Amino acid sequence: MSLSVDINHSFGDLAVQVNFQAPSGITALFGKSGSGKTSVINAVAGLLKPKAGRITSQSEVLFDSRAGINVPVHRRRLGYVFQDSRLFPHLSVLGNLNYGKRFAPKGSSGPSLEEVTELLGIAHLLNRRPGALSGGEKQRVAIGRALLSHPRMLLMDEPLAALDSARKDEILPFLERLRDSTGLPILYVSHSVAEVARLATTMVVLEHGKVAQAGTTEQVFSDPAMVRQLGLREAGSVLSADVTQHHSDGLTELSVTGGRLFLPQISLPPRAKTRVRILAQDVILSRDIPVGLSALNILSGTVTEIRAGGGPGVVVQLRCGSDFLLARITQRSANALRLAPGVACHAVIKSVSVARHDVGHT
Amino acid sequence: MSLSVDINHSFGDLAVQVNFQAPSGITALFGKSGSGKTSVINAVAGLLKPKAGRITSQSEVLFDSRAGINVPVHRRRLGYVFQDSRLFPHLSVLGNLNYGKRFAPKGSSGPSLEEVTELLGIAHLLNRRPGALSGGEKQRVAIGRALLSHPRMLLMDEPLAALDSARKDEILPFLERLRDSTGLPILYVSHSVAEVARLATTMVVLEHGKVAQAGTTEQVFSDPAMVRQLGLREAGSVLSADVTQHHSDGLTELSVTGGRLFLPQISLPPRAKTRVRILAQDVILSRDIPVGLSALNILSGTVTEIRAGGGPGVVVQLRCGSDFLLARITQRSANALRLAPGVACHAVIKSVSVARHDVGHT
Amino acid sequence: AEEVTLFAAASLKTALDELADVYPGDTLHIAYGGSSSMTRQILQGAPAQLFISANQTWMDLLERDGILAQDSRIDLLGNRLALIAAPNNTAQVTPTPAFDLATSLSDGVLAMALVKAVPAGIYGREALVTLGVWDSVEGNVAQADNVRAALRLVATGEAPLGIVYATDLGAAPDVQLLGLFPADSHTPIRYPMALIDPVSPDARAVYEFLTSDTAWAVFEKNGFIRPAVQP
Amino acid sequence: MSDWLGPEEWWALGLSLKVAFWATLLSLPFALLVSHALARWQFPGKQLLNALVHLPLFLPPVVTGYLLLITFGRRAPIGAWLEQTFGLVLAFRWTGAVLAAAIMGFPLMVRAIRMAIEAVDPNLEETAATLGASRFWVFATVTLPLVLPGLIAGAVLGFAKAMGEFGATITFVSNIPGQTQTLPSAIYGFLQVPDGETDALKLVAVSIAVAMAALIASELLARRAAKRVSGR
Amino acid sequence: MSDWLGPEEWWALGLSLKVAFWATLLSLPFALLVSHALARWQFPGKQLLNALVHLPLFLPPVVTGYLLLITFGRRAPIGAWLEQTFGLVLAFRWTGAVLAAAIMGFPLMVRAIRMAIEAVDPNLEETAATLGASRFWVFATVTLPLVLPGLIAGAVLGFAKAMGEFGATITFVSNIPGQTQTLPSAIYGFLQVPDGETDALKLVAVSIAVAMAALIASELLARRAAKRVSGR
Ligand SMILES: Nc1ncnc2c1ncn2[C@@H]1O[C@H](COP(=O)(O)OP(=O)(O)OP(=O)(O)O)[C@@H](O)[C@H]1O
Ligand SMILES: Nc1ncnc2c1ncn2[C@@H]1O[C@H](COP(=O)(O)OP(=O)(O)OP(=O)(O)O)[C@@H](O)[C@H]1O
Ligand code: MOO
Ligand SMILES: [Mg+2]
Ligand SMILES: [Mg+2]
Repeated sequence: MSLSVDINHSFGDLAVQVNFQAPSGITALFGKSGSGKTSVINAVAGLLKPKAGRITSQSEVLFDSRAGINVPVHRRRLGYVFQDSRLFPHLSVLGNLNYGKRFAPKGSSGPSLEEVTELLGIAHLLNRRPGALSGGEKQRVAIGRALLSHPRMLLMDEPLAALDSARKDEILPFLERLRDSTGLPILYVSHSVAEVARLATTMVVLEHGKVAQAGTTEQVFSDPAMVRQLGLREAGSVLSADVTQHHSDGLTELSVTGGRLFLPQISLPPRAKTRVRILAQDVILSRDIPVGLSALNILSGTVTEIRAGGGPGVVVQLRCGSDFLLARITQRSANALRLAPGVACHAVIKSVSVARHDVGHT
Repeated sequence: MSLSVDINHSFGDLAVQVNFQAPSGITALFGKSGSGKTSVINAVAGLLKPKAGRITSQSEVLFDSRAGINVPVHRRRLGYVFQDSRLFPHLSVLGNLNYGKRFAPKGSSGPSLEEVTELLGIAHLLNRRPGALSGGEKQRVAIGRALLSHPRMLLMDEPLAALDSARKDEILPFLERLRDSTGLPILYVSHSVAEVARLATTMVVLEHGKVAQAGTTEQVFSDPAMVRQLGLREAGSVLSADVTQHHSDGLTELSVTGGRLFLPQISLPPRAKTRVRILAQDVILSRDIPVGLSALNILSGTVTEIRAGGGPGVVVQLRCGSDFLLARITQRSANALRLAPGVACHAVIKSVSVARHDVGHT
Repeated sequence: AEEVTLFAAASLKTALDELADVYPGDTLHIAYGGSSSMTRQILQGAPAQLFISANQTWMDLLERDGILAQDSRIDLLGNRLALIAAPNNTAQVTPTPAFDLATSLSDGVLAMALVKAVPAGIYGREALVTLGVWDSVEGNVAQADNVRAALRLVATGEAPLGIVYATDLGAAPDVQLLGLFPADSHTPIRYPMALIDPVSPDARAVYEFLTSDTAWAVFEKNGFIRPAVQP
Repeated sequence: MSDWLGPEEWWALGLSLKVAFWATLLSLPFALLVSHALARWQFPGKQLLNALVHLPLFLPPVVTGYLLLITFGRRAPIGAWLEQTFGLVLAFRWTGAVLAAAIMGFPLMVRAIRMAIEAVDPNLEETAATLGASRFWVFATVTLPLVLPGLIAGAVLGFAKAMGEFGATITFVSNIPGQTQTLPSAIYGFLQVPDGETDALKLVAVSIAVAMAALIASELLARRAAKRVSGR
Repeated sequence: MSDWLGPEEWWALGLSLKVAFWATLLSLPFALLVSHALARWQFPGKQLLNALVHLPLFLPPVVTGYLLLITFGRRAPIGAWLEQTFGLVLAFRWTGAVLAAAIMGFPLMVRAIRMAIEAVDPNLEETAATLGASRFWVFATVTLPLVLPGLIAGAVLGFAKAMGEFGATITFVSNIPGQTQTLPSAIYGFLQVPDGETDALKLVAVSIAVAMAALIASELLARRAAKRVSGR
C-alpha cells in the first residue's frame, strides 16, 4: 500500500471527507470541477492542513491530527506537478531540472538527469529559459524537475489541462513510460475521461468532497452507474487486450476475451498487453450477425444490464468473454431489438472509432 | 458585404497574407495555433497595424496603407470579446455592461441593457463584482459589454476556449440567439470544430498565415480535403435539416434532403430549420439496407469521392439528396464493399452520435 | 500697528525671545536662522525690516547691495568666546597662550561651529591660532553646523570640551565654563544691526527699543557685552 | 491638553498641516502625469526627467532650498515674473512652503504611483479602447481607478514628507513665526535654545503622531482600494 | 580636472562615496529582512515596525541625528555598550556617518524591496518547498533572485540618498575634516560664507552627477535583471 489518505476538511459549504488507498501505478482522482480533487492532493503534499485525519506514505506518517504530526512540505519528498508548470523563470531548463537535487537526501535513488531528459525528450532544451518554451515543453520540464528531486511519489494536478490536444498527445506517452518504467506511484488529478482511461490503474471518483466510487480502471469504467459521472459522450468500457498481429494494410489485430478487434496500427510488438477503450456511443447492437457493413469489429456477448438514463437513451451492459462492454442506444431501438438481460446479441464497433489515443499500455 | 479584409504583415518567419470577405452572420476564422487568427482579428480591431493592406467595414475604410488611413481603435466601434474576458475589476457587472454606452455615438442603435441581460441570462448578476463570477458568467458579461457599446460588428477571439465543456454548453445557445436575433455580423476565432460547425455561416480557414479555404460552412465541411485540417476525429459534414415531428419516446424526427433522421429531442418547433453535424467516424457504410440494428438512422446515397489518408483509413464522400455526407472507414472495408465513385450505398448513423451540441439553428 | 519682522542670528534667540515678551507692541515677529541664509533671503526680498547678523561680512554684503536704511547700521552687541567642558569633565584648563588643550582633550573631540563657515567657528579658530594651539588640536575639532549644536555636543558629554559664545552658557547649567578667551585673541565679536528699506515707524520703534537701556539690561543679563569700538 | 503646546506651536502645527495638505493636493496631478509618462510613454529625455524628479531625494535639502530661493525669490527671474504676471509670491509665504514641501515629496509620490501604473494590465486599457474610450477616457476610467491604491500610498508618503520637511523650507521661506514657521522650524527653534530639547521632543512626538496616523490610514485605505480593484 | 576641486573636496567626495557604499551594503540585508517581514509575515507590531522604518523619512533630519546622538553617542547607553563590547565607536567617526546615512536611506530601500517581494508569485515559493527546499533555501534560491530588480532599485535609492544626507550626519558625527567631512557638509560650509556659492554649486554638480550615474546604472541593471527574471 503506497499511499493511504483519510481526511476531513471543510471549505464553507463543502465538507471534504475522503478515504482511499493508492497502490503503486497511477491512481486517478477524478471528478467534476469543485469536487475537491486539488484539495485532496494539496493535503497529501502538505500545502493544505486538513482539519482532521491521517495520511501515510509507504508506512511513514505524513500527517496525523490525533498524534499532532504534520511533516513540513519540504520533508515529504512528494514531487508535485502543477497544472501551470510553475517553472522558475530565473533559472534555465537545466537549472530547473537540477533544482531539487541538492535537497534530495544523500543516497536517495532515482533516475539520472540523462535518463529523465531522454525519457521526456527535452535534452535539446537544457540551455533555454522557461519563457522560450512551448506549453507542452514547459510541462515536460516540470515533470522532469519533479522526478529529479527523487520523490517517493508523484502528485500531478491536471498536468495536461492547459494544453491543446496536439501537446497532450505529445506528453501522454511520456506519462505511460513513466508509469511503466520507473514504478513510481503517481496520484493523478484529471477531469479528462480519455486521459484517465488511458493512464490510470486505479480510479478514485470524487463527488462533492466524498468518494463516489473507487476501484481498478476496468471495474469503474464498465459500471453503467458511472455513465452519469463520466458524461454521456465520454462513457465507455475499457478492455484488456493482447496484440496478435500487424497486418500489411496498416491494421493491428488484437484479441480480447470476447473475440478479436482491428485497430489502426499501434506501435506495440505482438503479444504485448494493452487496453482499448470503447465509447458506449460507438457501439451498435444487433440481434443477428450483421453482414456487408463497413465496420470490421463485431463482438458477441450477452446483455447483463439495461439502465435507462434521463433522455431517450439507455445504457446496455454486455458481457463479452470475461470483459464488460457498454453500449448507448435509444430506448426505441432497445424495444425494437427486444433486448433484456440474458439476451445474446452482437456489438458492432467501427475500428476507427477506437482511436489511437484511447489505447494505453498496461 | 459587411467586412472586407486584405492585409499583409509579417512576424519574423510568418508572413500573414490574408484576403477575405465576411458577409453578415457568423464568419469563423479557423486554423491551428499560430496560423494567424488573432493577428487578423487584431488588425481588424486596430490593435495591430498591418504592414500593408486595406480593411473596410460596411463601406467605411478602417485601414488603408496606401491612402494612409488608420482609424484609431476607439473610433472603429467593433466590439471585441477576448478569450480571457478582461472585465474591469474595479467596476460591478452593471458598470462593466454600461461602460461602452457613454462612448457610443448619439443616436446609434443597438440592444438595450434589459434585452442584453435577458439574452445572456445575467440579470441576477448586475451588482456582483467580476471576481465573484464563474468563468462562464464572466464571458457572458464580456459579450454583453461588447454588445452594449453598440458596435457595428462583433470580434470574438476564442471566447469559449478557457471554459470547460459545461460552461461552453451554457454560452453556445446565447451566441446562436445573438446571431439569429440581432443580425450583427460576427467575426469568430476558434479552433474547436464543433463550435464552428454549430455557429458559423461562413468559414475562413487559415494555414500558416494564408487563407487555405473559404466558403459557407456546409461547403467547407463536406470537402474531403478538409479532413486533414479538421483532424481525423473531428471531420464530418454539416447537413441542413427541417424539424418534422417530436415523438413521444423523446426522439425528434428531422428531414434532410437525403431522407429522415431521428435525434434525441431538440427544442425547436416543427418546421424549424436547423443543422446537424455528422462526424465522418460515426458513419458506417453498407451496400445492402441493413436490418436488425440498434441504429435508427439510415440514409441512402451515391459515392462521389474516395480519398485515401496517410493511415489505414479512407474518407468516402456520398451525395445524399442535395447534401454531401462524409464517412471515414478502413481501406480494408472499402475494398470489401467494392466502393467506388458512382456506387450506391447506405449510411448507418447512430442517432445518439449526433449529439445535442452538434445541432445548431440556421 | 503694522507687523514688524526681525531676522536674527540664531545665537541671539534666548535673549531676543525674552525681549520680545516685554516689547510693548504686540506685532514683533522674530525669525531665527543662520546669518548666511538670512542674508540671502533678504537679498531675495524677504519681508524683514530689521536684521541682526552674527558677523560683519554678511551685513557688508547687504550694505553693498544698498538695501540697508541710510545710517541705520550699528554694532548692537559684543560677545566673548568661552571654553567649556562637559558636565562631568574634571579638566582644568583656561584659554591662555600655549595652554595645554590637546592633553585635556586626551582622545576626545573639541566641539566648535564650522571653522571656515559659521561665525562662532571662525572666531574660535582665530583665537586658537593666536594662542598657538590650533595645530595641536586641528584634527580633533568636531565642527557642528551651528554654535548651539556645538554646545549640545558638550552638554551631552559627547565632546569633553567645546568653544561657544559666552552667552550660550546662560541656560545650560550643567556645562562648565573653564574660561573666556582673551579678548585680543580674535577679531572682536560684534553683532551688527540695521534697518532695511523702506523703514516703517513701527520698525523704527523696534530699532529704538533694541538700542534702549531696557533692552541692554536683558542683553547684559544674557552675557552680552558692549561691542568693541571698531578699530 | 491645549496648553501642553504653546500658541505658537499650535499655530505651527496648523500651518504644517495646511502646507502638507496643499502640497499633496497640488502635486498629485503632476505626480500622476509624470508617473504615467515614466511608466508608459517613450520620449527623448525620459531618463533626464526621471533624474530631475529624483533630485530632491538626493540633494541636501538646504541645497534644494537654495536653488528654490535663487529661482523663485522675489528678485529671482522666475519669481519676479510670477509676481508681475500673476501677483503670485512664493518666497517667504506659506505658499512657498507648499512649493518646497511639494518638491521634496514629489519623488516619493512618483515612485509609488509609477510602480502602481506599471502594475496595471495594459490589456484592460486596450479593452477600454475597443469599447470606444479615447486615450483620455481610458486613463480616467480604467488606469486611474486601478492605480488608486498606489496613488493613496504616494499621497500619504508625500503628505508625511511635507509634514517633516525642514531644510528646504527654512532656506526658501525662512522661519517667520505666524507666517512661515512650520512644525519642523519650530523644532529647530527649540534646538537653538539650551534646554529646549524637552519642548523640541514634544513637537517631535506630535509630528511622529501625525505621520503615523497618515501612514496607518494609508495602509487601511490602500488595502480597501486594493480589495475593490481586485474585483472581489 | 583634478584641480577643479580642492584636495579637501576630493577627499569629501571620496568619503561620501565610501560612506554611501558601506551604508548601502550593510543596510541591504536588514532592508531585505524587514521588507520580507512586512510583505509576507503576520506578527503583532507589524504596523509599528512599518511606522518605525518610515520615521526617518518624515522627521527633520536634525531630529534623527539628535536621536542617534543620544542613543549611539559614546556616553549614551547603546553607544557605550557597543564601545565596551565590540570596541565599536560611532560618534565622530566615519562609521557613524555610515549609520546615519543607512538609517536615512532605509525607508527608501524597504519600500522598493517590499513592493518587489509582494510581486513575487507565492506559488513559486510553494513549488520550491515541494521540491525539498526549506524556508531558508526557498528564500535564497527563489525569492531572492526574483526580487533582484527591486533590490537593485532599492540599493541605488539608498546609495544616492546616502550621498546627499546632511542633517542627520552632521548632527550625529559633526564635521571633522579628514574624518567625517562629507560632500554635503562641504556644500553646506560653502553656502555659509559670502561668495562660496560658486564652490557650493560645483560640489552640487558633482553630487548630482554621482546620483544620476547611480540612477541610470540602476535602471539599466534593473531592466537587465527584470529580463532575466521574466524567463526570456
Ligand atoms: N481556500 C479556499 N477557501 C474556500 N473554499 C475553497 C478554498 N479552496 C477550495 N475551495 C472550495 O473547495 C471546493 C473544492 O476545491 P478544489 O480546488 O479541491 O476542487 P477541484 O476538484 O480541484 O476543482 P477543479 O477541477 O476546478 O480544479 C471548491 O468548491 C472550492 O471553491
Ligand atoms: N508580437 C509578435 N511578435 C512576433 N511574433 C508574433 C507576434 N504576435 C504573434 N506572433 C507570431 O505570429 C504567429 C501568429 O500568431 P497569432 O497570435 O495570430 O496566432 P493564432 O492563430 O491566434 O494562434 P492561437 O490559436 O495559438 O491563438 C505566431 O507564430 C506567433 O508566434
Ligand atoms: O548664530 Mo551663528 O550664525 O550659529 O554664529
Ligand atoms: Mg483543481
Ligand atoms: Mg490567438
